[in-house]
Amino acid sequence: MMAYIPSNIPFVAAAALIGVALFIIIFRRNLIKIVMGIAIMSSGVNLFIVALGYRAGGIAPIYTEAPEGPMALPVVQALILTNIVIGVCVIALMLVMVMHTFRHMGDIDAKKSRLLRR
Amino acid sequence: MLSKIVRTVSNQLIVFILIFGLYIIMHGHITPGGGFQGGAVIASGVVMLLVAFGSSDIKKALRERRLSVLESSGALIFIGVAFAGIGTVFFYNFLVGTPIFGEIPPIGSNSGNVWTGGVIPLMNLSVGLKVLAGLSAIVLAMALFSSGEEMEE
Amino acid sequence: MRQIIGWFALITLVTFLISGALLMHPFGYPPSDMDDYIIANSQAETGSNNVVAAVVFDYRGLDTLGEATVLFAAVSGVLLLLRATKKEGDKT
Amino acid sequence: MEHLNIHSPILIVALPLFAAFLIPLISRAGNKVRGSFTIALLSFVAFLVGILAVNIYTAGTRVYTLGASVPELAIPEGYIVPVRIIFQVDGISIFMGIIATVVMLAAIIYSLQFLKDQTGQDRFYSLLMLLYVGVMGMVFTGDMFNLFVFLEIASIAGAALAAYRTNMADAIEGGFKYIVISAIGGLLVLFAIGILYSQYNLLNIAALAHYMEYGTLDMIVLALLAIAFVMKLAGVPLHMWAPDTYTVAPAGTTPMILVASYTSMYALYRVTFTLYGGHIDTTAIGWVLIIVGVLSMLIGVMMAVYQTDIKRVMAYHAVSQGGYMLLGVGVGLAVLNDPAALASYGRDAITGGIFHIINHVFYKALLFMTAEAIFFRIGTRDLNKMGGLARNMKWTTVLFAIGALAISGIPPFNGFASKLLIYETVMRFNPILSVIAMFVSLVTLASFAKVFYSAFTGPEMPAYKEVREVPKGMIIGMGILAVCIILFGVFPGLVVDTIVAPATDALINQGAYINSVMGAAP
Repeated sequence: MMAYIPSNIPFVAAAALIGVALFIIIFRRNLIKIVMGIAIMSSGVNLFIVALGYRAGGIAPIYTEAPEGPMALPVVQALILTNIVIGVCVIALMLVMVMHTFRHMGDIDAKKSRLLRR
Repeated sequence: MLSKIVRTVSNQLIVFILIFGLYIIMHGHITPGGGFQGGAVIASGVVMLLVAFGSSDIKKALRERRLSVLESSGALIFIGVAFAGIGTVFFYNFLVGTPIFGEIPPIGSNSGNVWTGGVIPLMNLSVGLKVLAGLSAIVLAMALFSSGEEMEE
Repeated sequence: MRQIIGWFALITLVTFLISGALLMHPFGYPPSDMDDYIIANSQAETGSNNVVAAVVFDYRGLDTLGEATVLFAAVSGVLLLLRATKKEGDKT
Repeated sequence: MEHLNIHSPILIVALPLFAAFLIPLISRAGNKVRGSFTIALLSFVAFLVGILAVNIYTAGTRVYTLGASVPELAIPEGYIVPVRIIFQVDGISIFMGIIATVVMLAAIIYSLQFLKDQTGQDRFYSLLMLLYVGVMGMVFTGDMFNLFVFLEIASIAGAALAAYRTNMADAIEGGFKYIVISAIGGLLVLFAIGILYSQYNLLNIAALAHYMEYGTLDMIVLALLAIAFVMKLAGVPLHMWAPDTYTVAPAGTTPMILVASYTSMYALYRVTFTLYGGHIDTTAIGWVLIIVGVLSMLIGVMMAVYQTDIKRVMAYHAVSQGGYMLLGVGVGLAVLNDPAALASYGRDAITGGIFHIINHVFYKALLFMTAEAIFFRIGTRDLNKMGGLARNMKWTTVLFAIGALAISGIPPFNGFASKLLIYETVMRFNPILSVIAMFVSLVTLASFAKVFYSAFTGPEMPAYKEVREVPKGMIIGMGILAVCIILFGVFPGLVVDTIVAPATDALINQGAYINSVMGAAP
C-alpha cells in the first residue's frame, strides 16, 4: 500500500484542496470567504482533472515543432478549459450578488446580515 | 485615476497587449492558446486601462451597450459557424479541404501552417471577440456599480 | 447543532473525495482509448496541429458552445443585476 | 421536412440558444418585436419537439453525433469507443423535454404581460431562453461532461433570474443561495466525472454503462453524483435553498427553475438506472431514494403549514411533492432486479413517480403563477394581509382552486391520477410508506384550504377595493396549464400510455440505451 500511495499523491493533494474549500464554505460566514471557497474548490477540481491526463514523460499535445515522446491526454485539458471559464462566470455572478448584499445590508457578514442563515 | 506616468505607460502598453492577444487568438490552432486565452489577455488590457484611467473616463470610450452588442455578435458568429455545418451535421468541420483554412498539415511533428484547421480559426476568432467583450463588460459594470454611477439602459 | 451537521457533511464528503483519489490509477499512467484516437487522427480529420484546439472546437465543440453560453449567461446576469432600476415603478 | 426530422435533436437546443444570443440585438426594435419573435421561435421549437416525440415513440432511441460525417455514426469507423459528443434522446428525455416546452410557453406568455413595465427585459428573456436551453441540453445529451455544462448553464441563468428583483434583499439572498448550491453541486459532479474518466477514459453515458465494472470507485462516484443531484433537486437533507429561491424568483421563472430542479432529478434517474441499473443490486440505492423521498414529503409539508408567505407555502409543497416522485421511482429501483416484483408493481411505481413529475410541474407552475398574479395586483405575498380577493379576481381564484385541488389529489384533477398510482403500488411494497404518502396528501389539502380561505374568501378588505383582474396574457399563460391539468386528470390512461410508459421503459431498459451507441462497436 505504501508503495502505491506516492504515485497517487497529486490526486490526493487536489482532493485535499477541495476539502479545504468545503471547510471554508461550510464554516465561514463571510460572503466573500464563501466566494473564495468556491474559487478554491473550482481550482481543486481543475487540478484533479488535469492531473488525470498526465503521462509519464509526456509532451504537450501540440504537433507544431513537437519533440519525440508520448503526448499528454488532450481531452482533460479541454475539459478544464471549459471549467475555468465556468468558474470565472460563477464567481463574477456571485460577486455581483455580494455587492448587492453589501448595498442592502451594509455588511457582508452572514451572521449579522441575516443572509445565508442555514 | 492614477498618476500621469501610469496613464502614459498603460496607453503605450495596450497596443502590445492587443497584438499579443490577437496573436494568441489567431494562432490558437497551431500553438498553445486560443480564443478564450487571447480574449482574456485583451480583457486584462481593458482592466489595466480601467485601473489607470478610472471608470468614468473609460465609460466614454467603451459603452456597456457596445460591448454587449459585440459579445452577442461573437456568440452569433460562433453558433453560425456551427450551424453552417448542418448540411452534414451540426458542428461538422466543413472547411477542411477547401482553400479557406482547409489545408491538412503533414501528419506528425511539423513546423505549423496558419492556413489549417478548417473552422477552428474562425471559431477561435469569434470566441475571442466574445470573451474580450464579455469579460470587459463584467468588469466595467462592476466598476461603474461600485463607483456609484448608473449604466445607461 | 449547525456545527455538528456541518462537520458531518464535511467529513462525509472529504472521505469520499480522498478515498476516491487514493484508489485512482497510478499518476502518469492513465488508460487512453478515447484520447489515443484523438491524438492519432486530429491532424487528418481537423487539420489542426494543436490537438487541444481540435478537441475544444471539433470533437467536443458543443462543450465550447456551452461554455460560451455560460459566459454569455454570466454577462447577461451581471448586467441584469447591475441595471439601472431608477425608471422602475414600485412594482418590484 | 426530412431534414428537420434528422436534425431535430440539435435544433431544439440550438435554436433557442441562437434566439438567446439574438435577443439583446433584437430588443432595440422594441418590446413587441421581441415578444413576437420569442413566441414564434418557441412555437417552432415546440413543433420540433412534437416531431421528435412522434419519431421516438415509433422508432426508438435517437442518436445524433455532433460533428461526425453522419448523425448516426456514434463510434468512428473501425474504432471501439465513441469519441464525439452524442445526443441520445429516448422516452424519458423527450418526456422531460415536453414538460419543459409546455411550461416555457406558458411562462413566456405570462411574462410578456407581467414584466411589461419592468427594466432589464432584454436580459430577462435572454436568460429565460438560456434556462430553457440548459434544461433541454441536460435531458438530450448522452455525455456526462456535456450534462455538467448544461447543468451550469441552467444554474447560472436560474440564479441570475432568481435575483431579478435587485431592490429586495430577499431576492439577492435567494439567488446567492441557489448559485452557491449549484456551484458546489456542479463541482462535485465534475469530480465524479473525473473519476469515471480516469477509470474508463470515456465520457459517454452509454459507453460508460457498457464498460462499467461496479468497483469501489464506481460506488464513490455514485455517492457523489447522488449527493450533488439530491442537492440540486431539493431533496430533504439538502433542501434549504429551495424555499428561498422559489419564493423570490419572478413568476415566469419560478416554474422554469422548478423544471430545472426536476431535470436534476432526471439526471439522478439517468445515473441510477442507466449507468448503474444493470448488474448490481439496486435495492440499497432504491431505499436511499425512498428515505429521501419520505423525509422530503414529511418535512416539506410540515414546514409548509407554518408559513405565512404564499409563495413560501408553495415552495415547501414543491419539496414535499418531490418526495412522491422519489418514493415512486425508489420503490421501482429497489425491485429493479427482481422480475416478478417489477412486473407486478415496480414498473407501475416508476410510472407513477414519473407521471407525478409532469403533473406536479403543471399544477405547481400554475400555483406559483397565481401567487405572482396576486402579488402583481396587491404587492404583497403575506397571507395575513390578504382577504376577499375572490370578488375582484375571479379568474385567478378559479385557476388557484384548480391548482390547489390538483395538488391535494382530488379527482378529477391530474394530481389524483398519479398519486393513486403511487399509493397502490407502494402499498404492495410497504404499506407504511403508502400510509405516510396519504397522510401527507391530507395535510397538503388542509394547508391549501387554509391558503384559499385566507387569500380569497372572507370580507372584502378596504385596501383591495380597487384591485382588478390581471391582464389577459397572464390568464392565457395560466389557462394553458389549467387545461393541461384537467385533460390529464380526465384522461390519465391516455397520457400514461402515450408519453409516460415509454419514459418508464426507457429507464428500465438499460440495454436499449447502451445498444443505441455501442451496438455498432466491433
